[in-house]
Amino acid sequence: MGWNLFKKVPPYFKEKSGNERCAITSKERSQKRRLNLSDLLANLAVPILAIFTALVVASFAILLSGANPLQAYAALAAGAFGNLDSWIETILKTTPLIIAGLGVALAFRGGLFNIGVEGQIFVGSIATVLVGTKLQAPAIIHLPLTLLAGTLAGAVWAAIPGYLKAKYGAHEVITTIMTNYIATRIITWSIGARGPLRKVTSVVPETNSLFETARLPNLIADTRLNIGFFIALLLAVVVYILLFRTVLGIEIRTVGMNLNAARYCGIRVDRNIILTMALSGGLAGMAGAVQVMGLPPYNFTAGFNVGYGFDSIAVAVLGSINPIGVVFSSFLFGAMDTGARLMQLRAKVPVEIITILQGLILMFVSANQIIRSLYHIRVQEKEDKVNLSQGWGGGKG
Amino acid sequence: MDLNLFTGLFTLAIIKAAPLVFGALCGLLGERSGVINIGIEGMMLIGAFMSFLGSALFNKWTGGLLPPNVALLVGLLVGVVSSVIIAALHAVLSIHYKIDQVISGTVINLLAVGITNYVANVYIDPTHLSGVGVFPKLPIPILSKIPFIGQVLFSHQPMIYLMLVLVIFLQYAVFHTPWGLRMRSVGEHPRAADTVGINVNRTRYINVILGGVMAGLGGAIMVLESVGRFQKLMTSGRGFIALAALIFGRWTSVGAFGSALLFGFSEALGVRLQFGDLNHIYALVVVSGLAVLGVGFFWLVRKLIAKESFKKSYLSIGIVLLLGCSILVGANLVKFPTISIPIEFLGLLPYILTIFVLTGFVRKATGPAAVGQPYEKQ
Amino acid sequence: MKNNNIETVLKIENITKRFPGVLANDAISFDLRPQEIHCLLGENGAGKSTLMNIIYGLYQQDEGRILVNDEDVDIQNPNDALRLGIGMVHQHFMLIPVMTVTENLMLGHEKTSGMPLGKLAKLDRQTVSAELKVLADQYGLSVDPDAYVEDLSVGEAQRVEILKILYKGAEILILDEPTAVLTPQETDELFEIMRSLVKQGKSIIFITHKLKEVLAIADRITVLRQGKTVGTTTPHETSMHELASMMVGRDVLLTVEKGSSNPAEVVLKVEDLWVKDNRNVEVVQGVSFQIRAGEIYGIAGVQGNGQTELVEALTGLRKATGGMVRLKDQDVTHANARSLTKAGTAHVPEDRQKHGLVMGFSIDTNLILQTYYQLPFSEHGFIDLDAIRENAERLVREFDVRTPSINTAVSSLSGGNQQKVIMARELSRPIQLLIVNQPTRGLDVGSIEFIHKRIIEARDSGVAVLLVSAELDEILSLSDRIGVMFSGKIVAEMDAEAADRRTLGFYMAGLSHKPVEESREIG
Amino acid sequence: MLKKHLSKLVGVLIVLSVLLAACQPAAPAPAAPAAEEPAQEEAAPMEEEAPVEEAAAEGCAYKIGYVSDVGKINDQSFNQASWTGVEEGAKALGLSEDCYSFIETTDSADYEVNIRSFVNEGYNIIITSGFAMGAVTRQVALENPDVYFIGVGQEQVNENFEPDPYANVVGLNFREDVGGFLAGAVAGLMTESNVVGGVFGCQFIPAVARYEVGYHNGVTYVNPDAKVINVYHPGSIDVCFADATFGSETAQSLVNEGVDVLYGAGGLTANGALITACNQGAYVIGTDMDQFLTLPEVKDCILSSALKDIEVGVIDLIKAVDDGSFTGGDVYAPSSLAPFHNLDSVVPDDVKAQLEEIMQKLYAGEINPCTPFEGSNPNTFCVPIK
Repeated sequence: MGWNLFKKVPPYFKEKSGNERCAITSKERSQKRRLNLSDLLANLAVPILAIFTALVVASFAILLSGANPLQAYAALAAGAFGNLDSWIETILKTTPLIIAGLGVALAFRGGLFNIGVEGQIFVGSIATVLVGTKLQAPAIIHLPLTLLAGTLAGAVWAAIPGYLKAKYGAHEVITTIMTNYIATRIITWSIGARGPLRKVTSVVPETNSLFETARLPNLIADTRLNIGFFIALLLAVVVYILLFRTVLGIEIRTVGMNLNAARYCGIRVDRNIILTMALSGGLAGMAGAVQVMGLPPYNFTAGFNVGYGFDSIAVAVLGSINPIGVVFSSFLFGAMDTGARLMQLRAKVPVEIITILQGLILMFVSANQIIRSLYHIRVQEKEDKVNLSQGWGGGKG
Repeated sequence: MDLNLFTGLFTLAIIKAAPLVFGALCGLLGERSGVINIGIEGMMLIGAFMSFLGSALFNKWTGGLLPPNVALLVGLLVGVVSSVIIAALHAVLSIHYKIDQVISGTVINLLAVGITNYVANVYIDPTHLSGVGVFPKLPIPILSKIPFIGQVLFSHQPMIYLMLVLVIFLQYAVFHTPWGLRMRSVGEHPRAADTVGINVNRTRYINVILGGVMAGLGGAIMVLESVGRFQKLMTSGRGFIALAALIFGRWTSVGAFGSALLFGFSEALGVRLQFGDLNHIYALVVVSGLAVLGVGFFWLVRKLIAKESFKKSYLSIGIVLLLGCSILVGANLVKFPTISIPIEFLGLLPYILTIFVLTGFVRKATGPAAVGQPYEKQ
Repeated sequence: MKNNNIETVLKIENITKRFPGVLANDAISFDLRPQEIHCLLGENGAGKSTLMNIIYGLYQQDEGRILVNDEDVDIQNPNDALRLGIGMVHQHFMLIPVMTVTENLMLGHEKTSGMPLGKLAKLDRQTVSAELKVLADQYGLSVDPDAYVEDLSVGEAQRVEILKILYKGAEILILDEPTAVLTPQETDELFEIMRSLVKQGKSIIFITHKLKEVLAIADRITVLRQGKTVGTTTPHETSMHELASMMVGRDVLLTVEKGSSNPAEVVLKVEDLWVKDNRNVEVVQGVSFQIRAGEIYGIAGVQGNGQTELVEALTGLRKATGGMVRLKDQDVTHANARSLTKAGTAHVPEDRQKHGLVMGFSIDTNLILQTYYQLPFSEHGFIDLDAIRENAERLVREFDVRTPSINTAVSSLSGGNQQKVIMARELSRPIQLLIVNQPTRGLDVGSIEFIHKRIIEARDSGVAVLLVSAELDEILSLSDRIGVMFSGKIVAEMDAEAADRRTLGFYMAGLSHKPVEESREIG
Repeated sequence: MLKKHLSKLVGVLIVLSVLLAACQPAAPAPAAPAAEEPAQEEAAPMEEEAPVEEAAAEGCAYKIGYVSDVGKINDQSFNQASWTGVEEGAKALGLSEDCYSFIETTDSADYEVNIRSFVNEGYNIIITSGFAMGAVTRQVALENPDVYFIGVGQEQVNENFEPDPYANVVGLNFREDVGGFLAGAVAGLMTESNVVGGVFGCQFIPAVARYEVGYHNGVTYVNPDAKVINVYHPGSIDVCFADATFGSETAQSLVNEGVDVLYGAGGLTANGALITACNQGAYVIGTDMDQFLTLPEVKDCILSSALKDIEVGVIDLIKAVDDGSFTGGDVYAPSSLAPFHNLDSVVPDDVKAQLEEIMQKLYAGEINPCTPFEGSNPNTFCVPIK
């Protein structure tokens, strides 16, 4: 999917790929070892052209609304990168997408389809609020503790479907959908008038704000930009290392690729499934925590963090479930969501066009044969392909 | 516990289940032939949207001269056709281009949400386009007179009947006809199917597209039989619940219907308990009693189907059934305190129940073996 | 269809098929006469299967033509082939496990009861299963029509395959490596069936790489090598050695040279072991045996007599329900896979793709699947890529795995090389017990030789080896002692010298009532 | 063939985008200069001069911006009402299309950004809709004293609910409980089955809760032995206003329960209920705007609507900015009933008279429409009638 600009991305082929194909890829990789520029460009060409084509197609829809596509896109760009504030907003939108997207990607690597990110984000945010508002401590302790609370809560919440799958083979797609509903409903209640977390002095269904000590420090004074983005980038690297440079990573990917082989070489599959879900959920929870801890008014209100669940799935697949790819795709989505505001404001184009755009981009990037035939790009075998739909029907055993 | 209460509950349950069932059938057709579909939500949304647009515009252009039902039928047609088009996109992406079926499903969802909201914003809202109403109720002559059943099953709007018919028909078709046999063989072992001259990809195309029809109906029923106009995001997650219902129903149409009904019922209960004339605790106890009974029967049936020796399970089944009955009886003897449960929790029942049932009884729900794998001749 | 006054029922001329990078078939010609059994002999990768798939319409040839009953035909898909009376039994069964025999039989040619509903009419299972019974009796292929394929034994499944094509009216039967998974007895049965089929007017193309079988059954033999026809002959005109060299292109030693064993202390001691299978049936019933360091203990037996479960139990993949397993002096009856590996057990699994390898992973990763968690490959939970690369490069050289690079995914390797990767992984660490299950199934002669050599080397280095194989020749040529497993028990145990195909086959078929103890005393 | 065409089009687009890029700085984007010196932007994020010049430059006496609450501006409910108000107000000031615009909020985390992006774009009258944005609006207002803010449904109070007006912010507030009470009175007087119902959006949103409680009180006030069945959507914020299907299905079961007058308050969810109830032959009552006009499907069975004169309120306040009569603090717009329209003949005169009388009492404060009752929704934060 083109994002693999890194040395030695461990090879993932789709199974049953013909000899000659693999011959080619292995050659390519040995070139990539010597990270040469032309390959980089070739890798980037497809996604860039995909995005461009998506813009072209979407421009017809914009014409429908009677607006001028070029103005619209100009506004979109200005809205995302026009000035410092817009840059900041883009980054702020990107941050939770990266973290949650990493969660989804991690689960995919382990052969699990975590649709439960939405709920895990909610649970994470709430736990963050609890620790951040009920606990008093110096920042040095309080801040990491709060972050940890959100992460753990998300992890535990995700571990439940993981456990159910490992123990009973209950399919994670159903159970995570269920846990989503349960989480959102309970949390909605908890910030209602009679809810335990409701801020007493507020007509708004919201929680108290975190103590100063539990808030993420700002990077630039008088702006909303906090260190969350760096946490996200750090996490991307951490997840990359976890997956491709650690023992645990090998185990997760082995379970994700071939359950029987995993059992054969002595991996405790059940434990691994639960752990993978927990890690995935932990990331989701942290996404929620970073949002709560990073953005004023540093609390949780109804309608907060809505919709990241499914965006994170989109960015994960768009990033070819590669931690580094996720960073790029999240940034793309974040920029569009941010820019949309100004696009609507200046060009009077409804924000929904963004969703269409994102769909098209995802389509063209994944079905890149279309792009290749369209622009006559030499065919090159796609790398590290994991079958996201594996173990869908067959369960995992 | 009076019968009317349950008549009302089950009637509402059926109505609420209908879109889920159509959605699940969409998934069924796709996955039985080996194509995962997490784009059901999107397809239903498109179906709903276009069925409204179709009926409304038709009515507008014909100046409302023709009876509304004609417009509604036109709408139904348009809705189904457009959902089929989206389904075809899913098919092309996942079968021809062999892109991961989960991805292409995600694409479908994104596009559907985007397109419907967008057009609604730039066209429907500004023009105040008005709906044509809904299909009238058509109680079936004699059957609808039957006390409980008649009210619950046979006094509905037409598409509900269509749903019931489809459920039964597909159960038959998938498991007892050449068509179904071939479909399942493609979903289980495409190469084997190929060697006996079954065109794997054509089968998959056809099934995904038929799935599109189902999803289209699922979307249309929300517009043409309940709301009467399109409202943004009106599917609000039903496509995914449908998916759950499908897997929960172990990839059979009757099973999916059953589980969809479970969702419908508990949501109906959540609404019913807000009416205020019912003791929440009492109601929940009664329902859980029913649930236990249901589980007991489910278990019994499964034991009977699977020709295992079930000496020991007989006892436990008996106990479960007995437990269920005693709960029901007990519920009517005890006087419960009036505690009102927060409404957010009332709606939770189906989700908790699903998880419970999944862990307890469905165990490893295993679907078609080749689902999710694109087929390529070697 | 049957027609005696024609020369050939099937004739192919100069068939050429190219796959990107490979020339699979290079101007192959051969013909099939009425009521003849024509053997197609060749190594794996010689182009046999490709050729047959062309005849069966799964592929289209690039050049050349096919004649059926002297008429030029164009076979676009299996339906065309079936219409022309050509049916094929594939090497890997083309049956749908979750369906019944009857359903599998009618798939593609469904019978429906009345009602002009076309594809939506009701399936007529009764009639078909009745017809099935008739067919079965006619050719002596007994099988339960209502059984689910997943519950059938390999032999039964194969019968179903044959019935399937007969049911579809095949006159020309292509049997692709049908004996690969069969025992001598089953093979003999199959040959009987084939003969009776021929008697009743069918013609058969029989694909194999087993010379004995060829000589036993063939009317004529055509040998393929690297996509070319080497020549056609008859059993009378040729010998095993000639065939072998025709097939491999060089002289091959058909028996493995191995020195006599010098058994030392007992390494593996199995006492009265009981194991259940997935359907919760006791398929290993009180098995007892022991293996000494430096000897190879071979377990012969028809597939599905509990060998698989036995091995799984010994390797920690399945819980034993009773009995005891001792490795040296420690009780490992309930040990898990990981601890057994640590204790020095190596396992070459039966299904290399399902259990032995992660197809999507590269060679270097697959080579450390058993050891990735310990030095030198990882420390403090982090893996050392250099160590892994070095290890891979070394082993690829030692076990000469033919691959463009160590980063190649194993999915793109040939079966032989995949098996070499597994052997390399299992033998590259200090072990005291080596368990190999069907180590050479479906491999080319070269790889077979190589792997046999390695197994013997392991023995000579003082490792206790448990060899489970359905290939009698393999058992006979490798083992020092042999146990025969039948319906969950070891019904006989003897020294290799004392063993021969006949007696073993005898026990394997469960025909003997010789008490086990008695035969023990020989050992 | 098609390939050719597309690549042509692609080419054209490239050229155009290049051109556009070239003339980007010239484009009247206030962001542009900022983009050139981010440092300055950083130092003083909110420069009033720049925007004002901007406004002048574009020939807009004022630039009016509207930020919706989570939801859509065409929800045939309060978001839409506010927006219509903005449009009308702008027209009243004779502003051109380019001088007013809106942003739809999709995530409550964006409230502040949305408001600020108007400020940065040089808008000088900003309307924010929904109580949830109250705090943020006040905060941004404090930082931008030269920009006028109108907060729809936002009491100008501090943490402890004490009035705390800012000079440049006015809270346009409503007594939903009064509106609901009136709706209830209509329902209670018009029902024949003595069973009336209501379908509501999110129960944790004060405005919705007030409608519901007021409605309940209204019915029981005029018709003590009538049965009131009120149903909220149990879901979270992202669905409870948007689930028309739920509303519709609920309405069906309510009608089956014998409900013959149904009141709906809660965005699309309520709309679904109204339409269905109407199709099932029940009378319906709308909310926020005169839904006879906004929801054509119900025009033959809608008795009335509990009006919040958001439109009028917004228009007046915008005018106030123009004629300088704008003063910060709270404004309470009168709640009233929409005309009976098609059903005018159906409603008996004595009913109309009674309603008239009730209205007087309400305004006189003789009735408290927000009185809690057994099991009533606690989310109503009613302020005592002045």
